[in-house]
Amino acid sequence: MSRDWFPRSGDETPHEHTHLVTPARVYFNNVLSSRFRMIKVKPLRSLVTPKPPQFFMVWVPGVDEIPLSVADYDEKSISFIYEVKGAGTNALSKLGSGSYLGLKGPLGKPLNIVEGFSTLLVVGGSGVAPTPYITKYLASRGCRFEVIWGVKKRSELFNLGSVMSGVEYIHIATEDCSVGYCGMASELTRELVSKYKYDLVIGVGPKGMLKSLCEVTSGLNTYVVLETMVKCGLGLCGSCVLPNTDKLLCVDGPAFRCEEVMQYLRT
Amino acid sequence: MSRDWFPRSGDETPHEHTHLVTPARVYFNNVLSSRFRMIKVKPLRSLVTPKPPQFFMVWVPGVDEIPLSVADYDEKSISFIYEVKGAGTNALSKLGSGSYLGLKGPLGKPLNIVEGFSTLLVVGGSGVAPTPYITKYLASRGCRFEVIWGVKKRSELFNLGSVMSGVEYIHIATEDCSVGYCGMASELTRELVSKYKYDLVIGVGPKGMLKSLCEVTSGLNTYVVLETMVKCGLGLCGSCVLPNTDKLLCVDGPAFRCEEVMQYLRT
Amino acid sequence: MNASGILGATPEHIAKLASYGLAAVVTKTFTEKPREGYAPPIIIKLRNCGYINAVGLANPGIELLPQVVRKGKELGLVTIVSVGGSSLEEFVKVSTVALDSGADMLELNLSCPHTRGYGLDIGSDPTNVYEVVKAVSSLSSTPVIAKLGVSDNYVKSSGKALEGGAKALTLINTVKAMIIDVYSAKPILSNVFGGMSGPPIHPIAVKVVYDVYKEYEPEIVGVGGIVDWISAAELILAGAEALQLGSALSTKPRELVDSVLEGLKEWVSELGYTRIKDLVGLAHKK
Amino acid sequence: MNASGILGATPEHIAKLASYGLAAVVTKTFTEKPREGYAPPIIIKLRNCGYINAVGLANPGIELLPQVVRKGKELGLVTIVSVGGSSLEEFVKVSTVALDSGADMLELNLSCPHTRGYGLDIGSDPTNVYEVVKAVSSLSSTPVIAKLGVSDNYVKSSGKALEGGAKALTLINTVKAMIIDVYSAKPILSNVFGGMSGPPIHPIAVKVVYDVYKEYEPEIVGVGGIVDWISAAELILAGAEALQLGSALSTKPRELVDSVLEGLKEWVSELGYTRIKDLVGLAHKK
Ligand SMILES: Cc1cc2nc3c(=O)[nH]c(=O)nc-3n(C[C@H](O)[C@H](O)[C@H](O)COP(=O)(O)OP(=O)(O)OC[C@H]3O[C@@H](n4cnc5c(N)ncnc54)[C@H](O)[C@@H]3O)c2cc1C
Ligand SMILES: Cc1cc2nc3c(=O)[nH]c(=O)nc-3n(C[C@H](O)[C@H](O)[C@H](O)COP(=O)(O)OP(=O)(O)OC[C@H]3O[C@@H](n4cnc5c(N)ncnc54)[C@H](O)[C@@H]3O)c2cc1C
Ligand SMILES: Cc1cc2nc3c(=O)[nH]c(=O)nc-3n(C[C@H](O)[C@H](O)[C@H](O)COP(=O)(O)O)c2cc1C
Ligand SMILES: Cc1cc2nc3c(=O)[nH]c(=O)nc-3n(C[C@H](O)[C@H](O)[C@H](O)COP(=O)(O)O)c2cc1C
Ligand code: FES
Ligand code: FES
Repeated sequence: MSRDWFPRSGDETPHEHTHLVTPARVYFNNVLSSRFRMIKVKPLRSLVTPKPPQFFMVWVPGVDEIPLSVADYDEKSISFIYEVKGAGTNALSKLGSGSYLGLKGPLGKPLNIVEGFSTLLVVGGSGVAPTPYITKYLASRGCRFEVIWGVKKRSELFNLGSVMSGVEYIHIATEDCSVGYCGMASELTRELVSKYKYDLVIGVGPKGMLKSLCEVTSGLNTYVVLETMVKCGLGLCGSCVLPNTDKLLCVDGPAFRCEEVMQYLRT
Repeated sequence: MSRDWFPRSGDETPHEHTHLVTPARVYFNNVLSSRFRMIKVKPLRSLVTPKPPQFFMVWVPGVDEIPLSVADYDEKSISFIYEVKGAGTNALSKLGSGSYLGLKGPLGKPLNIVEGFSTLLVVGGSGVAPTPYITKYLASRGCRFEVIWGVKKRSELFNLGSVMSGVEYIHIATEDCSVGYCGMASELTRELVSKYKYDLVIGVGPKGMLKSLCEVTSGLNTYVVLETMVKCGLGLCGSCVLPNTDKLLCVDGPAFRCEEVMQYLRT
Repeated sequence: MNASGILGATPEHIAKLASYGLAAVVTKTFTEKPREGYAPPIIIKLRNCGYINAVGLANPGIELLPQVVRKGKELGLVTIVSVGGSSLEEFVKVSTVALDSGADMLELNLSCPHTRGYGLDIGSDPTNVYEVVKAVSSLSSTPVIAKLGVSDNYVKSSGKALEGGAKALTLINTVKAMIIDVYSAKPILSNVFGGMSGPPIHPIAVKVVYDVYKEYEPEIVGVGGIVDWISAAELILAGAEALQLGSALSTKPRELVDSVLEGLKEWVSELGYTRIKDLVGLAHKK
Repeated sequence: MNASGILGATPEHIAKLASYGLAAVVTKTFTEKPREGYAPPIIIKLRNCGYINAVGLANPGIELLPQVVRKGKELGLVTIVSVGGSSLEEFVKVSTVALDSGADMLELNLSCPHTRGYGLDIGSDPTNVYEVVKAVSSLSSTPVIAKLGVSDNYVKSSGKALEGGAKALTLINTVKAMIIDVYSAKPILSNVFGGMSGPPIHPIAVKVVYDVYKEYEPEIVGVGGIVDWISAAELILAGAEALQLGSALSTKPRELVDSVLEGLKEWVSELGYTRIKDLVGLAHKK
């Protein structure tokens, strides 16, 4: 009985640090493309190392707190790729170098990536945000991987290689057929999975794309990274619940097996 | 600046555990002699290892909390030798095996005992209580040592060897001359220090004895272990202050160099 | 059981709570109309190991309440509906819906510390407490629990709640607090203030439970800073018969529930008792 | 400076406090007659990193007060006498002795939460606060500080204290709490209840300071759970001009004082300011 004399929520376990708001200072906050920006910050105390597709609640002081996936991380800095949508991301885009923000995380469950898995990563829309960190992680686990990046139009693209290391091959798919594969990322996926064998397929992007992805890879080991409204990130408020399941995105996700969420994707 | 992001009083450092009241279960609680009893308890979570002459505040549930020196300690148990004086020690003497009490400590500063020091330990009255643990510690530091134990009358004596390991020689001094040296412990000390060389002299006992001890060992490296009224043990309440000094017994003591406290001993 | 406000606003939330191994569930506090609640940040951890929240009573309103209750009963859980309101009428309206939906008990939230007009504004005035409890108790024979927080008058308010017909008291809610980020110099919660929960408030909860038990020996549901069996046991000794887990459910909830239950079981037998009931209020024995 | 009750009852205590590197000292709360205080245990640490105490206002009474003040002045410290009382007359009597002894300021303890008839019983009633502060302020031009605690009325009480002539407010005192040992099933403090201090009450102190600053922008001495420069900085941003260290002085006090001061200095310059004063109340800026 003596082992648990100290409160479980003592600050000694790394798990618990992840619920504090850690101050961080902005290094830079740049435009990547017509659609995306990237912010790199220096946390003022050490963070628990995130594992993809974990995310942070990024607090823009006095404005909002928004969930953003890790785009890159090393011992001294952490980066996020984001799209300006509403008040929160707009305020974020205004933070100049030297400003402060707050980071709560890493939150969510890491993907179970087995050493040496051959992996197909399919990203679309703002799903490109976590791509650099997922590929970095895949590389560090000795996984061969290919990336399919689907966008609506050419101007959304940026040089993913410049923010990403170890990428073996990026298939670009544009809906307006201006570059690369002409069509949806899921269509290209269908072609690839019929030709090659992948141990793991990961999809990040809009709900529609993920639904198609689950369909075209049915029978494979596919995980999809979802987005819902995340308000607390701690499994307490329930705002991130996936309708018709007992899953909370912030603690059970954001990655789920297709089987777990097919019903949700269909709605 | 990031290193101290966590509150200093986080429970991760051993220092802080020492201010909690740790529950402990009584193994036994026996009579040693006409004057002394010994209680051995099992702490229900691990304690910080005490170093002599550190003490614990021993809480007798619902009755009192009293300072007692460590008489013996190992990873599974801690023992105290005590004399029944008032309400607190009386209630303590009533605790049967299986009862619970609380331990706050170890408190106070450890003595700085240098490896291999030849040491003379002079104890009188209830000063015998910490003797077994001091000698155990001296032995573990490779120190040769002798013990002078002064009592008023023979019946106070008990077989110190039975609760103590590694004692090389005990000089008994009785005021009623019934056993051993006839006279006060301080007188015997005077004789020994004139004949032999000691790197360290430690005195534990009543104020009068310690005053004499400081006088007869003047010029030597002598520490005396004092008693005052200890109410909190944490340096906050001030009840243990040594009059006319800025020393708090509970945090600066209970051992002091003769020079530091001569003025106090004279009052 | 869980403390109100930890999930419990939708049928899905009830299913999630059920998966933690709780014997009973308490819904999020329901108000008549749906409430959006505050913008994030709404809950964060404090450096003192506690949490602070200002959710703003976000809930889908009475229209969804029947589904939530149904889910609880379907899963075989004792289902307690937390009822909120800014007026006597609202309390009665929400309670009526809860009763019609088959709630096993009602818990009146008279103590939310960070939503103006709701909760503590009512709960710290003993006369209000009496009226609300009385009105809701007289609706049916379903047990009504009054949830009170810390205020200067909690002993009096407790007495009034019992007088008004409350079968039990839930003690305590969160404690008013605030956190400021020292770099941006801004309050972190979007609502500026919030309610503190977790270990920092536990010794306050113990005192409140002890005081109220001493005065009235009512049935008490203890809540506030339970993070392990020891903190649970303290509340039992102070006088709590049942317990709720709140912010601690943010970390390995299933394991937490198991280890609290197991720890309490061991403790009861180590102290030579057979049932937890024998230990309720034992700290009052001289 | 130290918080009242951390040493400060004898000249020796003042010397000890001086050795911690504090710029000002506050005495233990003095009452007219000597008070023994409660039997041990009087102060213990809580598992939530806080402390709980019920010392019972142990102090040697006004006869020894002049010596204590003299020691402070001798050591070149700003010497603040904490004045206690269970009646208007007692407050005036103790204050008179303090003033005659040359105290630089008086701090009226209107908020001790665990000694019946003293402190919080007075401080939570704004009318009492007004009368005591008014009576003492009119004795001389020496600045009078009113020390208040958490209660439902702290904003009102603060206003009344300022109206009564207080030059500043010390916020906050300890928070009522309790700890029970789960093995012996007994409350640990001999007084059963006590006042909680340390990290658990810090977010409460921040809120109280913030609320009171917002309402009156008075000079505030912030106290409650300061354990490092960050907790100190938060209170400054909320509105505190000066700070007191309480239970944290139980652990390496000299190092604590140094590191808080150094941390604050770095912080002020990191944020691009030159003086702490520029940061007082900054969290209120939109
Ligand atoms: C786990 C996760 C990871 C994400 N990672 C990224 C990323 O790396 N890059 C990126 O550009 N976007 C990401 N998003 C989406 C991003 O969080 C939203 O675009 C952002 O919250 C919009 O906030 P806003 O205030 O600018 O917009 P508004 O539409 O004004 O948002 C208002 C409020 O709604 C909430 N909200 C709105 N949309 C979403 C949404 N899709 N998900 C969660 N909350 C939402 C916000 O928290 C905000 O408080 C992620 C979302 C989730 C759930
Ligand atoms: C650092 C230290 C170590 C000690 N170690 C031992 C030991 O190992 N064995 C032993 O027999 N005695 C020891 N003592 C003395 C022991 O603490 C007292 O005999 C005991 O507190 C008396 O308590 P009581 O309630 O039985 O007596 P009472 O006289 O009724 O005591 C009433 C109150 O006064 C306090 N008090 C009375 N005398 C003392 C005293 N001398 N020191 C501190 N507080 C006192 C007690 O805390 C108690 O709350 C030690 C004292 C100190 C300061
Ligand atoms: C995120 C969150 C939301 C809460 N919402 C409610 C609520 O809607 N109604 C209510 O009565 N209490 C609410 N509370 C208070 C809890 O029920 C509980 O009283 C408090 O958190 C103390 O328990 P804890 O220390 O175990 O968290 C909420 C607490 C938290 C942390
Ligand atoms: C041991 C102890 C004794 C105290 N005695 C007094 C007192 O006599 N008068 C007073 O106004 N406050 C007293 N207090 C309260 C402190 O001055 C302070 O308000 C409180 O401890 C909060 O600060 P902290 O969290 O830094 O400890 C005491 C606190 C402690 C821990
Ligand atoms: S965002 Fe609050 S539970 Fe997931
Ligand atoms: S006993 Fe309280 S300061 Fe030493």
